[in-house]
Amino acid sequence: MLSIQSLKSYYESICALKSVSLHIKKGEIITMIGGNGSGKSTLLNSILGLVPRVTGTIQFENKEIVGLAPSVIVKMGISMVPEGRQLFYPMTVLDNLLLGTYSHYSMKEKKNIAQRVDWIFDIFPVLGERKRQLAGTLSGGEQQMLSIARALMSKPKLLILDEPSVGLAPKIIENIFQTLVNLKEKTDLTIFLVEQNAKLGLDICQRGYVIETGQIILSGSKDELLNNKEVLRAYLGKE
Amino acid sequence: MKKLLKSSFSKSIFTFAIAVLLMTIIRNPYHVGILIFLGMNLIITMGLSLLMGYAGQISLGQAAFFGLGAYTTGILTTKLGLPIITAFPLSILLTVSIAFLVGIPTLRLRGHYLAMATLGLGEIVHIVFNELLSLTGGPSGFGNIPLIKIFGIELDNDYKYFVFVWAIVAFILFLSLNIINSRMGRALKSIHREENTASTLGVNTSRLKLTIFVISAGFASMAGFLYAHYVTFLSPGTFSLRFSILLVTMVAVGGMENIWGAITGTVVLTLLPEYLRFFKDFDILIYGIILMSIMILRPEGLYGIKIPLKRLRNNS
Amino acid sequence: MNFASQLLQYTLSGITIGSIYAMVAIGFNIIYNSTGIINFAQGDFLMLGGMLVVYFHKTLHFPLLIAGFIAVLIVGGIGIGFERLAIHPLKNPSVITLIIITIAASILFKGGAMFIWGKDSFYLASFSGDEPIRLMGATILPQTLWILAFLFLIVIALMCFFRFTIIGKAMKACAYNRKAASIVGINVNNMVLISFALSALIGGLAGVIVTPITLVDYDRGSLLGLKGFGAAIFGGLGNIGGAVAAGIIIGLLESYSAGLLSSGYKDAVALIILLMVLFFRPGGIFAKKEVQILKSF
Amino acid sequence: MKKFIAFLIVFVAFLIPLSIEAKDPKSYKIGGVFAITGPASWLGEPERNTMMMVVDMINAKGGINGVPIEAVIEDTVGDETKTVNAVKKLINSDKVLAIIGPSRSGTTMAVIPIVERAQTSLISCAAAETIINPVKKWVFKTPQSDRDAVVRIYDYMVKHGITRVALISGTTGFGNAGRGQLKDIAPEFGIKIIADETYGPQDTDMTPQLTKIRGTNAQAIVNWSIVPAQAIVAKNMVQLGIDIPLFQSHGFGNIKYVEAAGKAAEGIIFPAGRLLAVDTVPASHPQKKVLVEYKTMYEKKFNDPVSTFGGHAWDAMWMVAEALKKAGADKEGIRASIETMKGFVGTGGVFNFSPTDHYGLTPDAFEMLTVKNGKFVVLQD
Repeated sequence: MLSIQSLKSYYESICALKSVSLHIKKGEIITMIGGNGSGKSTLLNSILGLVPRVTGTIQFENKEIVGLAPSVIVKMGISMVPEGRQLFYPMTVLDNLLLGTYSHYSMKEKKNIAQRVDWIFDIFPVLGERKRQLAGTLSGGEQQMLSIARALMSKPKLLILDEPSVGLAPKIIENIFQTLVNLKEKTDLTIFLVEQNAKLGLDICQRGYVIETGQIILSGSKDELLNNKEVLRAYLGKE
Repeated sequence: MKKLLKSSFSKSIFTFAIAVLLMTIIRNPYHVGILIFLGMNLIITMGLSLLMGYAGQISLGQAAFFGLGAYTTGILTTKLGLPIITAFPLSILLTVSIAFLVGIPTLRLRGHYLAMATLGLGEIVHIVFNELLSLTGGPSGFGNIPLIKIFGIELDNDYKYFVFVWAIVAFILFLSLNIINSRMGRALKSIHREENTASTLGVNTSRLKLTIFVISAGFASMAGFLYAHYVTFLSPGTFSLRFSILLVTMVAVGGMENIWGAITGTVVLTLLPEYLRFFKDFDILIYGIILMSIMILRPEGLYGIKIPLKRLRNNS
Repeated sequence: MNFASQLLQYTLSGITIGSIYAMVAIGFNIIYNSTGIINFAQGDFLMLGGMLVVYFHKTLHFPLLIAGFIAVLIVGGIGIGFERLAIHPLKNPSVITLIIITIAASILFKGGAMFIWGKDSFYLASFSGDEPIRLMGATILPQTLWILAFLFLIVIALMCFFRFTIIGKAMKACAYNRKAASIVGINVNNMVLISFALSALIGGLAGVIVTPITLVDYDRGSLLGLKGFGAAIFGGLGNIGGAVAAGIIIGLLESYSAGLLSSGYKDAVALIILLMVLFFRPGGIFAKKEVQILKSF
Repeated sequence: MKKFIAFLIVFVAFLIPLSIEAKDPKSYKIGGVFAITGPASWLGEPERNTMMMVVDMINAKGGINGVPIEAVIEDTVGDETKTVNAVKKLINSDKVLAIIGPSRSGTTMAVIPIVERAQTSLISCAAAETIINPVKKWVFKTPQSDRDAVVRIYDYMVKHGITRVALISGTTGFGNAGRGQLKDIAPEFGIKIIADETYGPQDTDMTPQLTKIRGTNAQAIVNWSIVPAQAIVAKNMVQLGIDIPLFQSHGFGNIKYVEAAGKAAEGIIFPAGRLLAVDTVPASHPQKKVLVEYKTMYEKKFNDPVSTFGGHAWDAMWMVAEALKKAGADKEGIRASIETMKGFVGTGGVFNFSPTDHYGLTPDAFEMLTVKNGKFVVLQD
């Protein structure tokens, strides 16, 4: 579904990614783990077309997307839950969701969008209760749910999540991750999860990657990674 | 430190020498006159460059400080008959104190709000020039400001005045370069980059900003003093918002990141209208187009364009 | 004539001037909202609107309605062209660069207008006559009612636009969080374009309806632009309702101080109060609790 | 350092062309400095047009003593610094024999020290009394003085029993100078100033000031201004229902202001040179011929109604031509022959200069005009 070949990205003349290659198949949950400054956010931003200087190829459903505008990429079916949630805080929950549908909004779609909103409220009932509240007034966990919900509004084929667990209580994280797994099972959604919290991230995935200083240093199935010594030592805190 | 001082000193002397050399080549009082105004503009924009480029603050009221310097010395020498040597420090002192007082609340603001506040202060000063009829003559202005006498030489022609003005330009340049290279200058740069980190590093940002604001006002009043005793006539029109905006434009067109940028911008925008005289009524259009093109094609400013130097090296 | 009706007259005069400032301030806010730019050519949109309506109505003898319509459309087009030619090509410009560009644009618009129409002042007959409406000893011109009506319509239309349409919401989204806007697939560049078009349209429309009161010449935009900028700041940048209220407050301040204190210092009085507000309530008099984090240079 | 050197090279390169001087063809060079653009452009434009027109006329007839006149005209934008530069350029680069302009009182005051030092005659097109009072050796002016305009207005008021007057003036050099004269001379005529309001040149509404005036018992309003905003004063008066007479200064002498004020302009009384009401000047009047000639020529050539301001340049240019005829390319000679000029008939009046009078006109140069059916006509008492 998504295939990246020797991708390089520059951030203000610093090379933040050095030749990254990876692939994601339809219906998978893929987790990428890596520490601060390892280049994971740059990678995600590059996929979405938010980084101006990128070389290499990114193919989504066999179409080249390097150089396309973010609005086009979103319309093709990639949706991102950004790091730090990035909601429109002074707007209501409902407005945030509506803006999630921006890329294929039209008068004809109105009914579908209403259904979509109801569907979201089924998944995250708490958002339905607070749909008229301003996004900025929600709790951290609710904001994260809203951010995911907003990304789901555009009917993505591939959902990218950038560290959704940051700053949340373990209980809430578990809840959110469980929701993701359920979602994947019910729909044909593909999920690409980037996490610093390796345990949680790897638990729900089929395959995974480890990124360090702009390079992929490890890849393999869930079990391979969970049992890898390096991973154990560096990310799971076990000798 | 000694080395730094030496280099900024030599640069200042060098600039002065070039200017005087130019004057002897250009044997035309009119062109020398333009270079005198250029010198005055440079004095103001160097201060503004410290404020904009190094402290990261904007001032749309610099013409007011220029005017305060000019009006104070003008009024003191004509209405009160004080000698220029007394009027000079008083005019700088008054401007600097006013800058200090208004700077305290103003510099707490940022961005567009700071722009609006300085603009408002400038306009208030302008209105006062217009309305204090008994002192300033109001919109009609007042004249007969005496010429400067220095070591018994009256600066009664453009050549003498040129040397005087450019000596001060060199001095201000020397001062500015030293400020930039000092501890304060480095601290300022850090304010510009990241206000929050600098304040956590123990740099008192608001005091530094205020200091630079006051210094830039002092420079402007110095230019005002020079203006008053050169033109010998003052009216409020000279010290309007239009001029403040022009000054900011000079700094931005040349490049804010560096004092040489401000100098480049000032040279270009002061002399450009003289070249555009050729176009008569079109000049304002062409001026606008040139200004806009510079900002679109080279938003970081004119200074440091590499092409001329490379070409030069290839040729030699 | 008694003091009460004098006061009433100052009030009505203040509202007249203030509603003009408010119109300009709205334009400032629309562009600021989606770009963070203060467009110093905003006053010139108004001037162009006035010049064009005079040209089509009085020189080419189009009916007023059509002339006004064409004038507003052309100004909108100029706004679009300005954005595409001067703002769009820039990659990551600094705020100061953008300010200088809008100043350069202002010089260009003025120069162009002077070149085409010369330096004279032009006037336009009031839409419904000059017979003043009397109100308890004070008077108000019918044209003022036109201005107020249009101001009201513009504010309502904008509020609906920003509250109920997806494009309006997307524009607001760009203002709140540009990155997030890109992430959900909003084309930020298009939003900037729309904001320039919209604010040019409103500027042009303002020009058409205020010309019978203010007259118009190529330099008419400068002062009105400045006052509008003041009103936009006073009301809190980006706050359209605040801009309208602030515009009218500034008009009232000027009018009261001209009438009751000194006409020479009327602008100074208004400015001093504006500065006081800035010093003690940065973010404007109507700033909400969650004051926007100010952009800095 | 590399950047620094590059900078210096650019700096010097930018300056070098300044040192190249124009070649001198055989002609009499006369400078003109007018506010052709900027906020006072409605003054400078007709002045520039007129000067060019007169120069063309003279050259078409073979110039002066066989030598053509070359006009070098600079735009001051109404700004002092630019004017100082422009006058220096004219004197030092173009080496003109005399200068006409500037258009505004403020800019004129700014350049007086320069022409005095450079010993070049300047014939200003600005009205303020202070330009020629006290007398400066090299400075003359052609517009009628604001003082004389005030005298004519007060004369008229006294005759019609008006003693309580409200002032309103624009905050420009012109407005301010007139305001000063109005207040100074009032006691001589037994006139009381009971209100003194001002407005900015760009203001769009003067109803607050006029409301304040309405609250007084003034018998007439005098509006002293030269900016287009003066048309708004008339409109605002109508709006407020103020029906006492409105007097304007000679700065109202442009038919476009009447158009801008519309019906509100009807009945405005103001002093002006006779140029504006040529049709109603009797044929026997000494100025009639000059006025008709200038008006028809200007309106034919520029397709624009004539204004008194252009007339100032007309008078100045013909004075210079007259002086050139006598003195040739001799700056002191030109000055001396202007100073001794007597009975020069211009659009502004009949000038009689003397070493103690560089103005040359009397209050008679003004005619009281009024607006009737959108036209200027001589006021019949």
